[in-house]
Amino acid sequence: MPSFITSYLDKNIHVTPGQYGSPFWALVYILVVFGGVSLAVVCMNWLERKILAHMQIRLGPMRVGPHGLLQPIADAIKLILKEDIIPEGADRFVFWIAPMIILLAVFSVYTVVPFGPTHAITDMNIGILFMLGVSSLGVLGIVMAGWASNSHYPLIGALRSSAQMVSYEVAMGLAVISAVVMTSLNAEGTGTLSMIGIVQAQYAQHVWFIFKFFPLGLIAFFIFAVAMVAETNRAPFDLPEAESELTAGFHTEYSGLRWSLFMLGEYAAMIAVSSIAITLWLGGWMRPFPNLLSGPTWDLAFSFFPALTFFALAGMTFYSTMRMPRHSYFRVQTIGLGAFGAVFAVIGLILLLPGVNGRVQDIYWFIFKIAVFMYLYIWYRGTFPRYRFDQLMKVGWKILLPMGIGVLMLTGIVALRTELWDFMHEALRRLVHV
Amino acid sequence: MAPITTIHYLVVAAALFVLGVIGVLTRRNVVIVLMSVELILNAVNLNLVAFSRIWGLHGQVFAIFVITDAAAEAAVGLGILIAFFRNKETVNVDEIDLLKW
Amino acid sequence: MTDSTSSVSHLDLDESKKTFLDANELILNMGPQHPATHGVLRVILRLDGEKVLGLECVIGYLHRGVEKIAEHRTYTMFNPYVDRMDYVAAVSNGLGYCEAVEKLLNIEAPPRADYIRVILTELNRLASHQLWLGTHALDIGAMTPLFYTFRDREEILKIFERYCGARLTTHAFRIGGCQYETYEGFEKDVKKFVAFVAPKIDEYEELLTTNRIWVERTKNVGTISAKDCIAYGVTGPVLRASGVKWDIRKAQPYAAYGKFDFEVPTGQNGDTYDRYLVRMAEMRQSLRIIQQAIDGIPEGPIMAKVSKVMKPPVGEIYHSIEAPKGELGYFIVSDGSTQPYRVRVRPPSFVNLQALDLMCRGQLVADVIAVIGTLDIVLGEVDR
Amino acid sequence: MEPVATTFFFYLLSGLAILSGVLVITRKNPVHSALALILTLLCLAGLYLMLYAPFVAGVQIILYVGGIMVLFLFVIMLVNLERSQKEKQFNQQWVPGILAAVALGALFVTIYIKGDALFVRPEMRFPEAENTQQVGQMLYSNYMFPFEIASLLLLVAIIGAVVMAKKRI
Repeated sequence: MPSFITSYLDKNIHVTPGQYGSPFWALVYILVVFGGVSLAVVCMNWLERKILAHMQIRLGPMRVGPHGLLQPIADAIKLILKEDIIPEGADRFVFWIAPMIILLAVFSVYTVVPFGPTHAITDMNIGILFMLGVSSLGVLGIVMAGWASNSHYPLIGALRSSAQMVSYEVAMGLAVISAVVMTSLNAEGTGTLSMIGIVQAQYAQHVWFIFKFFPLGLIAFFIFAVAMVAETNRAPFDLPEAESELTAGFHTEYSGLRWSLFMLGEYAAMIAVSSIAITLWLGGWMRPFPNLLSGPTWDLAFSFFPALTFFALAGMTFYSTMRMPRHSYFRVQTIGLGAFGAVFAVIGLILLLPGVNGRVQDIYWFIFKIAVFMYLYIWYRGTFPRYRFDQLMKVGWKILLPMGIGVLMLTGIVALRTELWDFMHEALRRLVHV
Repeated sequence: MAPITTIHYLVVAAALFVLGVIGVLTRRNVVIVLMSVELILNAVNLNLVAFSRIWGLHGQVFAIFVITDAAAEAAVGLGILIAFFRNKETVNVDEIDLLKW
Repeated sequence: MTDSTSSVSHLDLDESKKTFLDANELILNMGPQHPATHGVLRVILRLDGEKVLGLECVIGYLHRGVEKIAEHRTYTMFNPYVDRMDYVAAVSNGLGYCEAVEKLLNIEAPPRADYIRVILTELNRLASHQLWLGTHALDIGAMTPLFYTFRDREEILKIFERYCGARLTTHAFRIGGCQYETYEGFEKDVKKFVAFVAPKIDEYEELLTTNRIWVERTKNVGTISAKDCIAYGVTGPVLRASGVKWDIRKAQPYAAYGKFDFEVPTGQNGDTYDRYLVRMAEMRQSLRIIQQAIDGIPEGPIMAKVSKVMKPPVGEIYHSIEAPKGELGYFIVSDGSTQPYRVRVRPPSFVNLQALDLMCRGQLVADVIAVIGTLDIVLGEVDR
Repeated sequence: MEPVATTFFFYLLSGLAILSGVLVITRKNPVHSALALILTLLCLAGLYLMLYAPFVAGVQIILYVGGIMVLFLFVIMLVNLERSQKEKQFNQQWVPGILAAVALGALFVTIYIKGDALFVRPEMRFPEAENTQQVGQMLYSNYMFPFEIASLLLLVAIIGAVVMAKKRI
């Protein structure tokens, strides 16, 4: 094999392909990550509909494939085949490019998301700044979509949406900074903005930042968790898309493929902000208790989790297969469900292979944490009513922002308590001896 | 091709600066005039950052100050624009050349 | 409030072409095709930014001329038409009409029929309130209560279906009593339902009553004082939430209501939250009434002696009942023939909708939706 | 790690920046102008990255593109008049204006040619990985006073913008 492929596979390299400077492997990672995110969005689509349906005592999609498993594919085909309508009087170019900008902004974020110490496309030393900056570009796409539609509801939706995103970004940034301050509590005293560096700082300090300086880390995480729901325009902050008020907000006039791009962008953004939260506060790719329960025995024990998850999924699927009605009408569906179970089981078996199971650890825990966040998103949607716009702004500016400033100041004070103490001691001493 | 040196960046900055000046001097729409001012400020920023490659990091720090300044300028400028627009229903510079209205 | 679209012109719809900043006012047309106007209500909003300066309702998109139809039908033939007015509470509509004609004919329904009427009407009040709760919560953004309430409303509709064969437009009562004797197991079904639905009401309250977002969205929204309520003729839960203890079931008992022990829940502030609480309490009171009625239901005939051809004496009559949405009145003028000379319906939704303008002034656009939801209007009844 | 294809990216980014700069000052529709300006700003952020100034590039994206330009778009949407697009776009002194600007450009070029000894100087190498730390270090030591002044300026700007734009206070 040519050297530009093999050189990165050297055992001594512990950096991401972007840092190592291997365009080939960077491209491979880009394709894998982007494909994976798109696949995750498709799965999310099905899961959201099913979970929400079960919360609301419905069944959700049941017709296309066993338990509606093929519904996302059917939807995708429908959306691609649908006519792409551009309304009269719309600014065609801006209308056409707006969803692309949203997608571009969201997917750019994934260039620095660390799925593992080496499993990232690249690592920048301004990683978190880059993530915040690029994800804020999504506002542009929304504003453009709302303006280009040449219609009232999209325009109001876009104005609301951009106002909401801009105001929650402030609180979000303050929460992020307080986590960055925590990374500086090492021997050198210098923090880092790099995504991988932040996770490594948590490993070095033997604590997830959500538990650091309890309850400061928790409060910062809470601020971020609220702000990120608002950033992604999801319930209960889904005013820009409030059905009962603005029909569908900024994408009212969109249809077909372009509309599906908006949906793809929204779900990908949910995953992106969740991965920021995980990296900053929940230990990134680390498994639970990497320091406390360390050693080869524990490593081995935890290495079975990925396979066990897939076996559990396979078991659930097989159980449902058993419960399918025994009727010739359902034969294809039953076989299909069984096949799904078999696929899960085979993936589980592959994950048990000694070469594989060590390598997927980091990725597994990261995705597991993302899945928890995704479930929370669906849960919020099933539970909460929607805020009114002025209340939303009140929450952003009058509650989250002061909280963020307070947490940041307290974190700084606690982080520098010894220096502060020395300084005040010295000052007092001088004052007394003047 | 020749390696990229500081002077290349300076030429780009000068081109952007000239474009900004042309925009400020010729356009009637206040919004576009303000955007041209942003263009000028960015040209200056590029200059500062390019020089920071050879004279030390001070240029980058100064560029950050310029960005802060631009934010303040945009906020006040657009505020004035909205006040004008509400009273005169125009966004043309040559129609709002009086000190009172 | 106006029936005709001609008076809209003074709002000068050309202004809507201006941008937000040109004028201090923006005209926004909400409906008739809008997901939150509960049918085909068109509301023309005059806005200052997002603040409502005033609004005008344009109605009549669902007008079917029910009152005119009555003049060409016999008293019996007109009975099913009233079900189509407030199709959510069809049983109440039928009860009001039947009792009005009975009053005109000077006959009385037998006690067993009265009890059956009370049970079915209260069940229907529950169904109407459940539908209101679900759609109101959906308007405010909570998706889930809708499905919970529809699950429980289904049980009521099942009882209706078993009783008279129809689920929505039931045509359950006849002039002079009820056409059908209760089916076998009716009492068991109703008792089972009462036991089933009581904890479900707690479940709805658990989802919403103390939910911070729900409270913020509804407290001090669409406030209306008792004085204004009375001035506008607003009735039903909206009036009671403003603190006026007025319930026709208590004030002028009809059917068998005089025999039951129940309370009239009232609020203090007259805001959306109080209306919500009042309706929730009313659902519990309805259960109490149903329980008492099913325990004390007497044996006996279900139909009074009514001649096949009804010819009421010349005269006029006004009879009103407490429908789920407020006072539902029928004014019938008889010229001594088999057909009424004139029937006029006083629909609670129509009268309550008048107060929309007053309740929305100074509020935000999002509140208009909450207020339309809390008024609990049914456009079939508003337009008739 | 050594940068890849520096020359190519320099010409790509600077070409795009100048092209969209031309679009900014020539478009009739201010929204199109704003979008072109956003493209210019993003290209400049790319150039900052090539100049080993990642922090400035990040600030450029967050503040300029995510903040200032959204403000611009907001205001354009509020004051966008169909009428103004049909009017004359350039004012009466456009010929002297362009001449003056071109003269300014000529001045720049002359200075660059005459004084190239000033600008062609060996590049200092700063470790890229510590750029953020170094900028932060400077902001809070050498430039502490300007930093505070800047925050005061922002406060004044906030109050000023509110006073200007609010209908009734």
